[in-house]
Amino acid sequence: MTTNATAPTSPPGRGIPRPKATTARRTSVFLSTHPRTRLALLLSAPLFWLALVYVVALAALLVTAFWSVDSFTGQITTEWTLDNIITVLTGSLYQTVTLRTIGVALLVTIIDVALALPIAFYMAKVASPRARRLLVIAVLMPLWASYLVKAYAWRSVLSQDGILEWVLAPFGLHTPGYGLTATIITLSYLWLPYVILPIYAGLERVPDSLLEASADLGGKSWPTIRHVVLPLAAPAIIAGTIFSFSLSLGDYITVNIVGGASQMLGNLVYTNVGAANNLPLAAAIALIPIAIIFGYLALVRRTGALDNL
Amino acid sequence: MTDQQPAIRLTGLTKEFGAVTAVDHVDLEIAAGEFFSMLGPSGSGKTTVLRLIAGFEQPTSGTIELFGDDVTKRAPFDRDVNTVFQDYALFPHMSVLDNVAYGLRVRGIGRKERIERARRALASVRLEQMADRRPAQLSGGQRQRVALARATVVQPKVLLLDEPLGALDLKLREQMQVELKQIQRELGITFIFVTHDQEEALTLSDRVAVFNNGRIEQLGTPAELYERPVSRFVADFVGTSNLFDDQTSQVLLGRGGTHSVRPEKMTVDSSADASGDGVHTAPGTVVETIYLGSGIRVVVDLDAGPRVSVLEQNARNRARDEDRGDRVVVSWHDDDVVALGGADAAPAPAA
Amino acid sequence: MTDQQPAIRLTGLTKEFGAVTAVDHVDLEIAAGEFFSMLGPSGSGKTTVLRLIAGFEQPTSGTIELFGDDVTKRAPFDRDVNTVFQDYALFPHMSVLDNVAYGLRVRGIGRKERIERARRALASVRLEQMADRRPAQLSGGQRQRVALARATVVQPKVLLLDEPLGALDLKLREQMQVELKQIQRELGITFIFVTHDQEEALTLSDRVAVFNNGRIEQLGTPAELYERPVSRFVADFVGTSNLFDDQTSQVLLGRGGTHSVRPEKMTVDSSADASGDGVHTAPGTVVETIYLGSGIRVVVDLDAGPRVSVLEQNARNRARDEDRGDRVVVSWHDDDVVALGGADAAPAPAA
Amino acid sequence: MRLSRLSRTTLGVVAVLILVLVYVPLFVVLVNSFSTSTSLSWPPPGFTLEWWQRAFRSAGAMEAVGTSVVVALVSTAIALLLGTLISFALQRFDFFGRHAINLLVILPIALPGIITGIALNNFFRTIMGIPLSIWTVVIAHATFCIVTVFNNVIARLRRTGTKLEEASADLGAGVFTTFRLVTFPQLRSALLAGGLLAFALSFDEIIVTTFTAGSGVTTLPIFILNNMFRPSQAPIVSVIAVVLVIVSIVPIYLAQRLSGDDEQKAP
Amino acid sequence: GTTSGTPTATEEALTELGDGEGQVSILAWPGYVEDGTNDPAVDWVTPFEEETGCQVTSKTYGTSDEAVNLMKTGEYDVVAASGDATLRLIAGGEVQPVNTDLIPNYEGIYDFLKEKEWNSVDGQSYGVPHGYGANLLMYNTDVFTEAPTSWDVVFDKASENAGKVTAYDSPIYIADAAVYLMAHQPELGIENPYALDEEQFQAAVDLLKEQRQSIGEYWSDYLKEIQAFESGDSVVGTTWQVIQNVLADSGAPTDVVLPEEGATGWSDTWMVASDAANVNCAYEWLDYIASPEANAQATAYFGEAPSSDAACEFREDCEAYHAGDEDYASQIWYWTTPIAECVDGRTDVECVDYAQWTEAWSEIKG
Ligand SMILES: Nc1ncnc2c1ncn2[C@@H]1O[C@H](COP(=O)(O)OP(=O)(O)OP(=O)(O)O)[C@@H](O)[C@H]1O
Ligand SMILES: Nc1ncnc2c1ncn2[C@@H]1O[C@H](COP(=O)(O)OP(=O)(O)OP(=O)(O)O)[C@@H](O)[C@H]1O
Ligand SMILES: [Mg+2]
Ligand SMILES: [Mg+2]
Repeated sequence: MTTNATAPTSPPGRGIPRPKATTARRTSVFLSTHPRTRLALLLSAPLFWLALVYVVALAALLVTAFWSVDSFTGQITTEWTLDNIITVLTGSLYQTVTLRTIGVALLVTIIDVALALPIAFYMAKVASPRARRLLVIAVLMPLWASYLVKAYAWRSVLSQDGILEWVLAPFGLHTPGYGLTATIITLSYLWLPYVILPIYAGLERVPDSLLEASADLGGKSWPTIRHVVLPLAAPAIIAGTIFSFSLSLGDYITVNIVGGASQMLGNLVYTNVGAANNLPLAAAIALIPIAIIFGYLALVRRTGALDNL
Repeated sequence: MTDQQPAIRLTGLTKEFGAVTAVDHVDLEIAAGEFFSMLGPSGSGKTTVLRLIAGFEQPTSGTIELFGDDVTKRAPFDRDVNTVFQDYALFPHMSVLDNVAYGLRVRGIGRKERIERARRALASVRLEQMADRRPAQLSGGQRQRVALARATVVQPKVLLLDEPLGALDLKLREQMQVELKQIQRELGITFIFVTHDQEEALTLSDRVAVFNNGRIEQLGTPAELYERPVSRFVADFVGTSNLFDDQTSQVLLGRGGTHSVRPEKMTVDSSADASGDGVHTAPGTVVETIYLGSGIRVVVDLDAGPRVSVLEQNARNRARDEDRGDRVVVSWHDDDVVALGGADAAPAPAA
Repeated sequence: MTDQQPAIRLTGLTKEFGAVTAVDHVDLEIAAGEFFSMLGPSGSGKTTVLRLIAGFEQPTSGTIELFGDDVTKRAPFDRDVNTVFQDYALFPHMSVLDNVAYGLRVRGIGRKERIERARRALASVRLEQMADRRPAQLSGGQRQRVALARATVVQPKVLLLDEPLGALDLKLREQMQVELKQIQRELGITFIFVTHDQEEALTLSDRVAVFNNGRIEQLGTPAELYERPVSRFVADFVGTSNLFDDQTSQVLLGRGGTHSVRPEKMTVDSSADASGDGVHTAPGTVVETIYLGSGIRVVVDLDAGPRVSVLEQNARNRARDEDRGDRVVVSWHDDDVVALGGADAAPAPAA
Repeated sequence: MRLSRLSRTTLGVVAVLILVLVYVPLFVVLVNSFSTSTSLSWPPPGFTLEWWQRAFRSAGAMEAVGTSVVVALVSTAIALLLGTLISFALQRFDFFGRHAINLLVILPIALPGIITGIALNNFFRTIMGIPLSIWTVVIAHATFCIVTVFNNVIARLRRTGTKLEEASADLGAGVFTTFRLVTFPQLRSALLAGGLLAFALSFDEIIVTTFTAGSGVTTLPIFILNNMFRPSQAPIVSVIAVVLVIVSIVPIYLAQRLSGDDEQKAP
Repeated sequence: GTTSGTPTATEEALTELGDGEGQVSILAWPGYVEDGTNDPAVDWVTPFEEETGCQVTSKTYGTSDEAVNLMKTGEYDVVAASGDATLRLIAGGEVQPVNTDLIPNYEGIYDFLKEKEWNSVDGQSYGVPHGYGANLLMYNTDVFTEAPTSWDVVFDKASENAGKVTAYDSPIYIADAAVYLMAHQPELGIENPYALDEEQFQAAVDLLKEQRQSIGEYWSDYLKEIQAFESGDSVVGTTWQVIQNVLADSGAPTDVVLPEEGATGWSDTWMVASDAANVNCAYEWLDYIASPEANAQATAYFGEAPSSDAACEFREDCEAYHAGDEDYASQIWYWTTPIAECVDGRTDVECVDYAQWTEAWSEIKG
């Protein structure tokens, strides 16, 4: 190892040695003067992963939508056909179920945002730091009780002689029973924490001074919330809706548990891939949520919501 | 007319944050139309007083009156005072025009009228062309002016300004000072202006309150503060002072007590020929001369002890001949010696 | 010794960011041990020059030499220059001592030695007692000193300082200016100091470069810049100037061209009795008198046209008698009139 | 924000009400874990500790928890690595295709799980010809976990900027030393938060797991799903859920503490 | 496999066994392969492993369709398949013929389970029967004070309990409607509920679409049904015997009948994968699980009738499941995969195949 690797014309470092010219050091010099190499190194592994695993898989699925399946043996026939796409686009079953699914996903999203806003606002702007910490824990904890357990718990709650009926009966009200309403309630419940968290984070980023400025200019609580808080929290709210909307759009388990006889797009996909063994048709049906989500992402992209997930 | 009454009257105003007393029994009256400044080191409670007046904080005790009305318990949006925040707090999601129109909008003023009035307010700060931009697309000085327009468009009786120029460049700040003063004169609104820049406070204000540790240390016109500081703290904080402690005063002035002499009241000569009636002289050695452009600061170690700083104007007929190590005589007139009061706080803890 | 060579030599240094030319063919030599300042308005390219020297940016063209070595292509950690950042950039997760010892640590210096050296560096900025604190627990001035200790402990040949005092209070800034100058003198390191505060630049520097639009507009000692600005831009940016354009010069001075006169070179009298050889006089009306503490600024609208600002020192024997509306005579000596060069840029766009 | 006492109280009451709503079903789960009914019927017909005893003796449950922990840990680790790399690339560089990559990272979480599930299932089995195993689950989970790490890290990078790294380089530290001594400590709490979320996401994932788990790979959600088809197992599942919720307090609390400390550090 | 709709035996069955490979991988309904990890008391895998040295790994599936899919992965040696999956597995070439001579315990199995259309092709056995059961009619005794005798309570009279009727969630449920139509609309000429021509099929689908109006929920996992009957969310619908047993234990007011029209049902078959890597251990398992004790344990745990009288020796509840009751068994139409070539032997028409059943099922549910 050479210690006099420094340029000869440099004056001596007055007692502070120059760092040793190790391999790491040389690599370091190379990297820091070659930003493009640095970028390439950073990107290669994740891009390799995402492109290979995800993009290829997704593309293959989409291609499959143009194939068909032999009905008895279940083997895929790799001949191009638009049959599945046409079936999905024209079949009244698919139209009904798509509309129902979108309706459910929208309602779930609206309910979640409506519930998440006050609690997130309370956490971010009203609660003391201590209370805030406790609230975050309280919101996060239910995430760990398994999805299935919670769905079955709702099945129990919504039952004819469940806790809800028991609570409502004295008021002459009744549980909605199993069905779409129950599905909406349960899905809203399941995704609520995923909506609260980004909204909370977004609201926390709204500077207090803006709220004060609004009050200072004569804005009472509601105008302040409407004109200042909501617009500023919009990206975060949209980020939250991506969760609730997309998770609802693909769900088939909850609707199975509390949905009564209803089915959603997820069920159709699942039936076709799991039961009917018709991957091409399943892939064609899957195009519907993919198109919806892409549309939604394109719509919200410029709001900056994607940075808030 | 309510104008006869003080615009603001604070009585025994106190604010405690846990163990910290941020504001400590402040009594203060500010006349309508006055340009009033609060000056003081960091943490002395200036912002807190402003926030109490605006209503963002509730006082621990004491009352706040606005033109005779007790507003202590009122919400911020119920008070006829507006604030220009230090960081401007412009709404980033609104255009400049919408920012300015905001106060009118939440007051339920019709779209057409509020746009017109907002445009007029923007014109008064010479930003008509920027109406459609977002705050992020403006420079610091422009933002500051938008904040000003936003606060004045609702015609408050009192405008609170919390270091509105703190974030600006020196050059820009000087410009904005002139503009601020002009706007205040035109609108005739009471300005309460917070700053820690003594030069700014002196230049702009009708009266200045010097804060220290949550209390008002001295209240008066700029000249009063500068020429007759009541304490060592004020003498030191407002401008530069040469301070003589008890012992030094005995030697140099022939009497006890703490005294201060401003650098610009002293002169440096190569020999003691300038003595006259009431003139003190003291020999010393030049330690440093600093070129300031408009003047030259000569730092002299007096033989009698203290190091003093003398400010010589870089005027036409000055012969700049002092050099480091030169023997000189420093002289000043007894009239320019200020005796500092007994309430002698230690200099503000700094750095 | 290499000290004979310039510490820094910039040759044709240019840096473009897309369409913006931040630095435009800058040639500059800075001598070893010099206190060199770069002064200029916001966006004039000062920071970019500093970042080029430090190695955080690669120049579009031109070279950078350090004591004769071409370091243009070297990585930042391979250059013997250190930086004190504007916001200090202290490592928040390390104690003050670890911050200061960082440069020694990455050079592989043993634990004992580096702690000892770091302690000595901390002592030199009078912060021995703060060694175990986190940066967040320090005040602004203390942080600034830690940043200084951290940069100097590795004994760089050149220290770059990017507006190190910008974030500080006025009072604190004045204190820190004195300390900076002292440290520079003690260590004998070349300082390259960026500021937009002309007073700071004048006070501290051996030489100053005034930047405008990525170019050096003027280079010289503080006195040269102040007394003999080469352009309207410099005259305006460095200190306050009364500028006379061609036409006004004709009337007031009897010759054409652009001229400037410093306010402190002018005097205001109630009558024209001070005239003498080479003295210009002009009657006018007082518009405003501004009390500055150490002086008084009298703004006068001359009958001949321009508005001028006259600075009178608030000295012992001043009789302050001008009031708004008073008729006065302003006079100045012809020796104090500076003719501004042809390269007359418009005043820097501000606000 | 200074709200009137009334609005504060109303808001507080609403927040508490929502939280109560959130906890009612969990309370039902808790009660069920002590109920003598095997089918989660309400009101519980009797009290028993049998399920708790059986749950702790259930090797299958323990094994499933173990599998889930392994899957979640490994996929979190992969996600931490890839997510950090990609955040650096996107935050510190400006290049063509940045937005496309950003979208690509978000996609696995934004597209419904069943689509990711069948796409990966098809990919592994038909295209790659890899038999499904625990590692296919890990790959799938890591893919959709990247985004949580990515979001946390990129937000932190955006906030801290490059100043500290420049300071470190300025003081003579090379790229690797700078990462070890300066960048990584700055990222630690963001990595923790992102990692925790990734772990939780993977731990409770069922849909994608259904499609990518090989034979004999029983993660906890799969175990639960299977037990829903078995007689007399539902209450044991309740016990597991209750235990998980209680145990989860520890990491959540720690993460909160650590990120809280970070905030205090930033002036 | 072939692309035609006709299952053909393309391979020869094994003629003799070798040594065990030390492991075997099994795909089965939940509860068929219990190794004590869920409940130490429920374990018939460990004795097998000790006996044969074949280590078992197992995976469970939720529906027959899933089983078919999973078998395609080729990762399993043995599968327990219901009749609605077996033919598809055979046709797809996923399973091999089984030489029952190599399975000593095959002997004792009820004859009425052997060589049926769902476990044999052209007389060649493809597996060993496991357990069987009927899809019975369950009703709430508070609502039905008199036991119903016909499936009409879930079809023509379903609206009387609108919103509280339940049905099995699978395309194969269309056969239940066919069984009903067989009795009530003889003019359709349905001979076998799994061999429906276009017209017959449409009639069944229409019946189910009408029934859909009254359905509260479809069930596929039995926890769901137990809960629904216990709480009263469902009061009438198809069920399995084991569900009634659980409900009876908890004192719920329910009972079951085998209605006069007969019922669908299942008989599961243990089969060996065509490319089984561990074929010897697979045969070992087939023999072991057919042995009276293991068969008794497994069928009892799942809740179905065992495959032999000998197994009943190890069970106390054989009565309840009508085990060995040939009469009872004869009323059951065991699940069979509907294929284009009608399983009832008709050759003049093409029957509706399972893919269309699946599609129709989605449409029925809507
Ligand atoms: N919300 C608060 N909680 C606790 N202490 C506070 C709070 N606001 C202010 N303080 C304390 O009150 C004192 C006065 O603070 P204030 O902000 O009024 O000072 P200031 O004079 O405006 O200072 P600066 O020049 O730094 O703005 C300080 O000690 C500060 O730490
Ligand atoms: N990374 C960058 N990308 C694009 N433009 C840049 C970048 N850095 C600086 N610039 C531009 O280069 C010019 C010079 O900027 P620089 O920061 O050097 O100015 P400055 O003199 O330091 O100003 P200030 O006093 O505001 O710090 C400006 O127009 C600026 O917008
Ligand atoms: Mg303040
Ligand atoms: Mg700069």
